[in-house]
Amino acid sequence: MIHKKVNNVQEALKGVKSGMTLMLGGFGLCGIPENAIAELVKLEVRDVTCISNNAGIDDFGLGLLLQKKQIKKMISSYVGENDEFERQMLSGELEVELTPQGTLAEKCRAAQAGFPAFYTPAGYGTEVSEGKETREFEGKMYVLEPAFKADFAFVKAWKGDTAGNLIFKGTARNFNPNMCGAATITVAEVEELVPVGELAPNTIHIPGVFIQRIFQGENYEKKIEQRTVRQRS
Amino acid sequence: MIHKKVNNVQEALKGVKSGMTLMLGGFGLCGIPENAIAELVKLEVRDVTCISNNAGIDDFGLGLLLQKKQIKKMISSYVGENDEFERQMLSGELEVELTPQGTLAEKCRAAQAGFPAFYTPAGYGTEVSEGKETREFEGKMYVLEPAFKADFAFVKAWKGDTAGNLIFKGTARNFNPNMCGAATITVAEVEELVPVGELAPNTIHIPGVFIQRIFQGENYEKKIEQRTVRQRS
Amino acid sequence: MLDKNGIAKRIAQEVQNGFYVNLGIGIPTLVANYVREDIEVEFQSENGVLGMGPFPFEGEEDADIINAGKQTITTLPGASFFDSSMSFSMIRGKHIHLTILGAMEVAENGDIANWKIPGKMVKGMGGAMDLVASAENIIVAMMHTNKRGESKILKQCSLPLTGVGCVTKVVTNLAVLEVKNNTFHLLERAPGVSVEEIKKATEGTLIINGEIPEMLI
Amino acid sequence: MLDKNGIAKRIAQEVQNGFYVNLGIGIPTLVANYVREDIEVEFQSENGVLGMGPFPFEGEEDADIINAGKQTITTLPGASFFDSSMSFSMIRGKHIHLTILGAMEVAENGDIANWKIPGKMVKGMGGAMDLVASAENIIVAMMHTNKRGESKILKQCSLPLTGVGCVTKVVTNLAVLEVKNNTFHLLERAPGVSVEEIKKATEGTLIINGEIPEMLI
Repeated sequence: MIHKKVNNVQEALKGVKSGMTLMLGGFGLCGIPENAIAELVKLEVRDVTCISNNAGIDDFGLGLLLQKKQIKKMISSYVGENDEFERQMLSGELEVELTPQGTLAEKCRAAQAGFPAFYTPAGYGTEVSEGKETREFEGKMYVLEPAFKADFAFVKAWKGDTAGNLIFKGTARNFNPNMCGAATITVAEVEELVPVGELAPNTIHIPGVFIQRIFQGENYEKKIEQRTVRQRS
Repeated sequence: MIHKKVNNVQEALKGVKSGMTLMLGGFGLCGIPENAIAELVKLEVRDVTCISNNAGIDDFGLGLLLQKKQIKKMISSYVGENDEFERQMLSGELEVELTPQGTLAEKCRAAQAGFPAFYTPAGYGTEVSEGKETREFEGKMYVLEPAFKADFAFVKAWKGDTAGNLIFKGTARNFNPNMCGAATITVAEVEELVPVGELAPNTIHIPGVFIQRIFQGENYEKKIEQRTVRQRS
Repeated sequence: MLDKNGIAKRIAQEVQNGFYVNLGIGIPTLVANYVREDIEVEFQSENGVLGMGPFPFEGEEDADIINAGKQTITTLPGASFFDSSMSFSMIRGKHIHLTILGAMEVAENGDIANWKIPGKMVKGMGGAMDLVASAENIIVAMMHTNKRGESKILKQCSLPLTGVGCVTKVVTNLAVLEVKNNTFHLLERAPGVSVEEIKKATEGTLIINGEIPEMLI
Repeated sequence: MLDKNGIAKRIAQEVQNGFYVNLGIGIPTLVANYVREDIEVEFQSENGVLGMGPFPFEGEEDADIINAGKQTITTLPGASFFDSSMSFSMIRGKHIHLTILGAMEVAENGDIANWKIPGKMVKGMGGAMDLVASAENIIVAMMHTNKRGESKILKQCSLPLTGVGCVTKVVTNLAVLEVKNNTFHLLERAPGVSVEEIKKATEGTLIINGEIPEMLI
């Protein structure tokens, strides 16, 4: 087997520089790479482009990078939970590229799988398709969307082994698997890093081949954005 | 939940007719839908087009349909283990479309996922790309390949529940997940059909939404094509 | 006139046996509460879950199990989790039978706008553009008019579009409308609402054929 | 001159630490037996397994665990199974570092032919076309000449191509050749084989720079 384990988040983020394009897994605050984000804040990298479905909230997730004005451009599908984001966007400090969610996922997967571009019906006839190549297949119109290119992908899994194999939990899976191998270097942080051989080969969601570095994450807060409950009857 | 269970293979194959296009999972004899194939022989459907990575061997798998001359056309990547196949092909009785294996898989996945076509580098500059649209992306050439269209997909899983959720085992997974939902009707046969709720939601390989009918398979032979072993030292 | 729960209740009648359904944020989320118990249905959320159940009991919330509205949820027996790419394979591949979502505007040609007010509100389209581009059965849940009393059921959308010619039905606080042949067809009136009131509140071309029944909810 | 195992042994030296490797059917399969034990390597088989181990002990064969040659195999700790689409994502996405496969012909421009002899043998390309179209490091394991003594190291392939301009290195029973600038560069001689013999057996343009060392195997 090929060892992917690094000792800590510092080692995991070695080589991250200002101006880079970063992919970050997660949906809302669910399944985000909390350790990597905290380290990006510490590293004070600037002018980064972030590919992430959402932009966190004011005081958590990518909101932490926004606070420090480290982000030059966001590529997301939904950014509605973040006042600082809105302020920076409306003032022109922050560049924003809004992309349909399924297109966002597939642009990651295309990068992972070596597809240069793909045709999707999403966004046809809207401003999302403006300036893009469109094409008809069997009477339906599609938009040609290119694969993403990124320097680093930061993903968060539930369990991982030292060979980089990953298992996600619940809806914390979301974009994380699609971003593995979609950047030059993919860094996985996990809640539980186990020795190789402990994960059953049949239950692995993402094989280690897509991962360059893996580390044991710490102090996961796992904030809940919308705590909704029902009453016991 | 939505119930997908049917009582037997006869019910599962209701509606299959001569002249249809059928997808069949499996790699070699590994993970093939043995029950569905046996029933196709019994039903004596003719002139079918089969999309399957391989064509079985003379006396098992799709070889059984070939013996009865039920197949009009095979779409496969590798057909080298079957004398009757070779005879029918060379004599012109059988139409054969050879497709690179990764292209075959993705043509299934494209049908499953609603992509009309995709660009792949496989086969560029070879006879596989003759007559097909090709295109350059960033200095590399790609071939445009359309999604498959099929009437029925027959897949085989290890475990399944009555909601159609599937878990595959080992390399018997292969094309099976990619064919789920890639045809108008997907029929899954399983070694073990369990009540809904018994499969952990996090371990399901294919959600039931892609499956129309599921049944408990019987008498799996699971023939081995190349029994290779090593000596105990 | 219907309130939000009334709209959800009426839309719940559109859910047929064996349907996989995607519910948008807002009124659509309420629909799950009103589907008849004898109907086999599974709810998909595009963040990666099929077989959603009700909200968890207090103390049983799991940060790793949410819906696309970021609300904590539970799952029912038969549920599954999957990644975003597979989630949109279900949507794009037409494996989801019914999409219910909110809108800011709907036009008589089936166009829908629900993601952006230029210069004011730019939250993003989330999964809505993928949903409306692929779904064959799209029901919009919305108020018939805005807070200033202006119609949101229009000849043409004024806001940036989410999708073109895709809406099949609209259920508002006033009426049930079918969208076909570039017109709105009035199918039902909300309890206590007259055809005249609906006409007045509708800017788009409204076809009224014969007696319009009151909704049964 | 090398036999099949000798070719495999020499190619094993090309496997570097940290490599994911795809082995084709035939001689390439043997390479796994000769990789140095201190090298971290994982073998992928395109039917859906990463981390292949040796053949199983007799009686421990599992019909559900095979390689792309349909041989029963085992897996090593850290192995994983996946579907065909993901398998070729690894290949097409350049996550596999080295592809070793057999060939019927190789040309000086890097073209390879290994899937079809028109009118005679049509077994199909399997995964070979995907592999050669995407891999950046492709080593061909083959005999230098056919049974009639004719060179298979050619100016131009005569058989239908599997891929164009893709082969980086060829290891035969006679020599190690690098393919670059539309020529074959002789890097090493097999034990006991002279440069003259290699020249005679090679139809393609052969570049010979200085003293050619004998392989160390």
